[in-house]
Amino acid sequence: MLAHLPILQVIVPLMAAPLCLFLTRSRLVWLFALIVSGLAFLISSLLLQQVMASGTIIYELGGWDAPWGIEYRIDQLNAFLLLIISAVSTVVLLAAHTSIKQEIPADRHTLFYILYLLSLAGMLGIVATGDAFNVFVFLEITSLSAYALIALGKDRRALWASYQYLIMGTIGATFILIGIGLMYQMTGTLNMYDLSQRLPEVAHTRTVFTAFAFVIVGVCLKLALFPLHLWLPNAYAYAPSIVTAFFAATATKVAVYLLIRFTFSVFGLSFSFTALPLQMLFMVLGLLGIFAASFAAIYQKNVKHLFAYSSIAQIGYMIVGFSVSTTAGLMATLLHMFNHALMKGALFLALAAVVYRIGSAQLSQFNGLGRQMPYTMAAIVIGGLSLIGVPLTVGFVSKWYLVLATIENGWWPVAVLILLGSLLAIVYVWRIVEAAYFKPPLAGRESIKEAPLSLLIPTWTLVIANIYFGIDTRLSVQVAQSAAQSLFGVSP
Amino acid sequence: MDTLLNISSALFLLIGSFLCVSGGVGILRFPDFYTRMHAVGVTETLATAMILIGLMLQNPDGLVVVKLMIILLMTLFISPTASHALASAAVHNNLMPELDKKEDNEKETSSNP
Amino acid sequence: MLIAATIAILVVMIMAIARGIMGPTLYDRILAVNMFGTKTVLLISLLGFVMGRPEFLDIAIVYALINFISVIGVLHYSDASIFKHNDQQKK
Amino acid sequence: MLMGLYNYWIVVVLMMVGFYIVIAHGNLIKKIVGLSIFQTSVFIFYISMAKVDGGTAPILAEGISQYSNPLPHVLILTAIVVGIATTALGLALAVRIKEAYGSIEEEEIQKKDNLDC
Amino acid sequence: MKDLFAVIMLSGIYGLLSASFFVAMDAVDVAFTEASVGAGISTLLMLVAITMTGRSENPTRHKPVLALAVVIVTGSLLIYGTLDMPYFGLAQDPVHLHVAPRYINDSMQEVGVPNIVTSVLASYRAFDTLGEVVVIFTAGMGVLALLSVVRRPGDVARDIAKINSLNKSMHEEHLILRIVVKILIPFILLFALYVQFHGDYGPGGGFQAGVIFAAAIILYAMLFGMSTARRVINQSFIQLFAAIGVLLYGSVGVISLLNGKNFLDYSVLSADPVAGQHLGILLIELGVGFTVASVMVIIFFNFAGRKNDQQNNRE
Repeated sequence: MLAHLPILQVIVPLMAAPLCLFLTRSRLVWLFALIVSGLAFLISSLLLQQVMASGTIIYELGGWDAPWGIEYRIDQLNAFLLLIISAVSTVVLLAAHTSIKQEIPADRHTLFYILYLLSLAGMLGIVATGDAFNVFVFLEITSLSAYALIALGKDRRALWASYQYLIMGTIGATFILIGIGLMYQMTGTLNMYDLSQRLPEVAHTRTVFTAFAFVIVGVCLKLALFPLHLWLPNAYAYAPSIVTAFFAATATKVAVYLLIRFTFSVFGLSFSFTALPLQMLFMVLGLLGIFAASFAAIYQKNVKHLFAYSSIAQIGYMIVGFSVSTTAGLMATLLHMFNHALMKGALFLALAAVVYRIGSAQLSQFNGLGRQMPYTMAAIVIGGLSLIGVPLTVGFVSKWYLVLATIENGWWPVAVLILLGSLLAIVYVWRIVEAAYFKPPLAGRESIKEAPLSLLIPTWTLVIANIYFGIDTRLSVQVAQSAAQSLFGVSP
Repeated sequence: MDTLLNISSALFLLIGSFLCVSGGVGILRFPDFYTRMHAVGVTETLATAMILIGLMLQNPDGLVVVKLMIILLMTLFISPTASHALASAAVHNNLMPELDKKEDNEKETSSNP
Repeated sequence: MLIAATIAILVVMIMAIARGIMGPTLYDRILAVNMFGTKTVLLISLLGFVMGRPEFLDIAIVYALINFISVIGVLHYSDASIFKHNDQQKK
Repeated sequence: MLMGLYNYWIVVVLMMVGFYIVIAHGNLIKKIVGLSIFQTSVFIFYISMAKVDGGTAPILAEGISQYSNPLPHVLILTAIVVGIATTALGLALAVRIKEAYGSIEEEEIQKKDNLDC
Repeated sequence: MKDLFAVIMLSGIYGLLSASFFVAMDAVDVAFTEASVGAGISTLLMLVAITMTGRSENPTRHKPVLALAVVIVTGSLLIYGTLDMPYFGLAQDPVHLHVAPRYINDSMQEVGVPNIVTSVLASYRAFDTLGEVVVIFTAGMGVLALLSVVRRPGDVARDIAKINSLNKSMHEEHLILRIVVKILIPFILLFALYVQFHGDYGPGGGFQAGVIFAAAIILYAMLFGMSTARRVINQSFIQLFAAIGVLLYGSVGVISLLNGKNFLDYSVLSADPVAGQHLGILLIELGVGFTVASVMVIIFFNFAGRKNDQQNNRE
């Protein structure tokens, strides 16, 4: 069975989703989904191990060889992403049962798990596949289930947020479709590896340039890169807490992955960074994103909104690392993807615990929670420190590599701006700390208790991971480094 | 025999096209909904039948003729039903034929001497 | 002859679209769509013969069906109260 | 040159009409109609690149050697399904929004949202 | 145009037109699908939706300048991109030279199905099709999550009362329609089956058949009332059916896995690889048909059911 791991990775959650309909009780469905997600995690760690040991794995679906059939091509980058997604999904699912009991009506529980598994399968599918059109199909599986999941939120604004996301997401996907069509027209193939072989011949044509532009814009819409980010804050703020935790930690990573995959692997480094002033463009957009979103975060009244804006800022860091376009920069981006998933997962899970107890994520309701829910608030504080980039947390590691990469490239001002951006993070994290620890509890709120263990355990799992990977950086750095090197074609 | 088939097929197609066009003129030029519907409803079935028969004569191959027959049968069923449903819905919702508005007609005729 | 018939049908389709855009009542539009649909059925059958592969008439059958269903659907849902109300207001 | 590309240009115009409806109009249903026009135009684009002059439909038959390219057809079959799925979900959302907000106009919803905050 | 009804009618025409264009471009399978989906199902869904959301658009101004700018930039970029495109219809375009020739020349020996579109769809790129089925399944689940109405205990009794009153009034309204539809429905279902199993040889296949099948049920529901239709077709049953379709498709793949071949490699299904391919295509098309038909019905029933529920609440 080991040879079939790449396909099992996707097919297990994909087939499990319809099976959920046959299970009647909510608890049973939850357990089933949890087991499936855990299985996916197991598979992805095995895959990573295989890839690190023996290099790229190629799996031909249906037994047809590559440009004719669809192939799965797992290299270090994919395996790393697969691991992040399935790990976060498993931890988040642990907390799901308790949290959704309050936030979603009981008759929708089974549907929730089905959609959750589908979006998980979709993301894994996007990452694992080596076929450009297959990316589009799985992108739509993820997106459609995401729209429905977000719309399950209690607040009516969840519906509106989901609708906006649907429009933006579909435009993005259609742009990607146009881009793929143009590429196909010039080369006659859809397979990514084959594309990368055949594109250089026609690289000078205006059609390929257009294809590149459309793919990039489409991916950036999904990515919520700075000027195209408008759908994200509301979607994250009004979705059920569990959904937010899952998507904040994974969805944008998948989009970043697509960006990297298309620019580096498909179009090739030399084309991507000469056809467009991509380096400059992404650097500016990334920095603008960091600052605009951080400032916006400071003025938010809702903590979910606050962290959603902070996510946009963090995407800015990833994009800056990407724009450096050296091995070191890319490695910083990959590390930050991993680390950001840990941070945001922990933070939004802690928020889920808060929402579970007080029913809202308004900052004004946080007063005095530091004493009433000490473990939850401690988790938020550590996550916040990690966002800022304090040493001994994962946030420090990735920012360190990012600053190193920019300096290595001689971009001093950028390095300074990155540090300034971190200062802004201090401001918004401080606002939460201030409310939670230095203000007296609200009247009538004295009886709030600590969140139940079923929420605390997953939260703290991620918090501890935050600290562990902040101290012992061997695993993450090694994988990120080899992935970055393989993208640049340097053998490690 | 072949020429006979060809000629008759062409004839059927010609009649069908003519009926189609006349229906088209009707839907554009007639003054109100009911007359337009009359124009379409009357020509449609016959025109479709003519063209389909014309096509059947073109190709005496078994399966194709059967399929054309099915289409023909379905049109014979569906067209009048749809027209009926449409008209009855219009009447149901108090859409009046314009013939009742005599003044309007007189005005129009008097303004175009 | 086939080509001539095809052109004739295309002309009629344009006329139907014109009526569909002009309106003025709901029923005119439905009529136009219905007519457009039946003409499409004919067009597809003719195209099959023009291109020399007439075995794809299945599509024409589907068209006829779908056309019928959508006319029924339109009528069904235009019977809903909201439409009546609006139409009366217009008068 | 003109003859070789004109139909791509028509497709581009159609696409942009759909795209314009999506981003310029405030009515939620109309946005979805625009979206489906946009997508359908992309389908037309794919299908027109599959056409080979003198070719016929890619269903094997005796005595025919020139076929049009089947691969874009396959892709578009999939994409049509994706399109209807998106449309259905978008409409469902619009219905729910109407129930929750009493309106399907972007501006009014935005106004009501600002009141909520 | 402010009247949404007209907008939807015209978009239906657009669907029909593009479908005719697909026929002219030799894409018969696509035309088949586009006709039943673009002109049929999606128009119907939009209609049901506007009966619930209101028919006219507000005459409020929108800000067209920015939108126009975006559209013009995108459009001119695309036009710019077309300049270097290979010309339309030439047989030496790269599209026709690289991957496609193998499908056209060898699929008969390798898969053994005359319809190349079917063999590419269901065998060479079968995984895409699995994704497609899952997409439609996702949409069904999403619509359920958004629109499904909890049935209260009194509802069944009310349904029965409604059916009785409908049966009485049946002789007055829609009599002709109902009779014609009653005659037609068996033929439509039969035709759906034909499309399902003839997909190997002509245009058609699981997806198209599913849509036609669902269309027949929708037709029934429209003319005989949702209450009647709901008694004929059980909601939870049809949800399971949608799941079974996906599972059928997937389990064909799993069988290949268990036999030591790659996922969705059908050659293991039979001693003769080509026969195995044929069997595999048959099975997965069946899965597609199941899921599509039941999801379409689920979507329509939930829209219409929501509407009925709104009306009941108003009463």
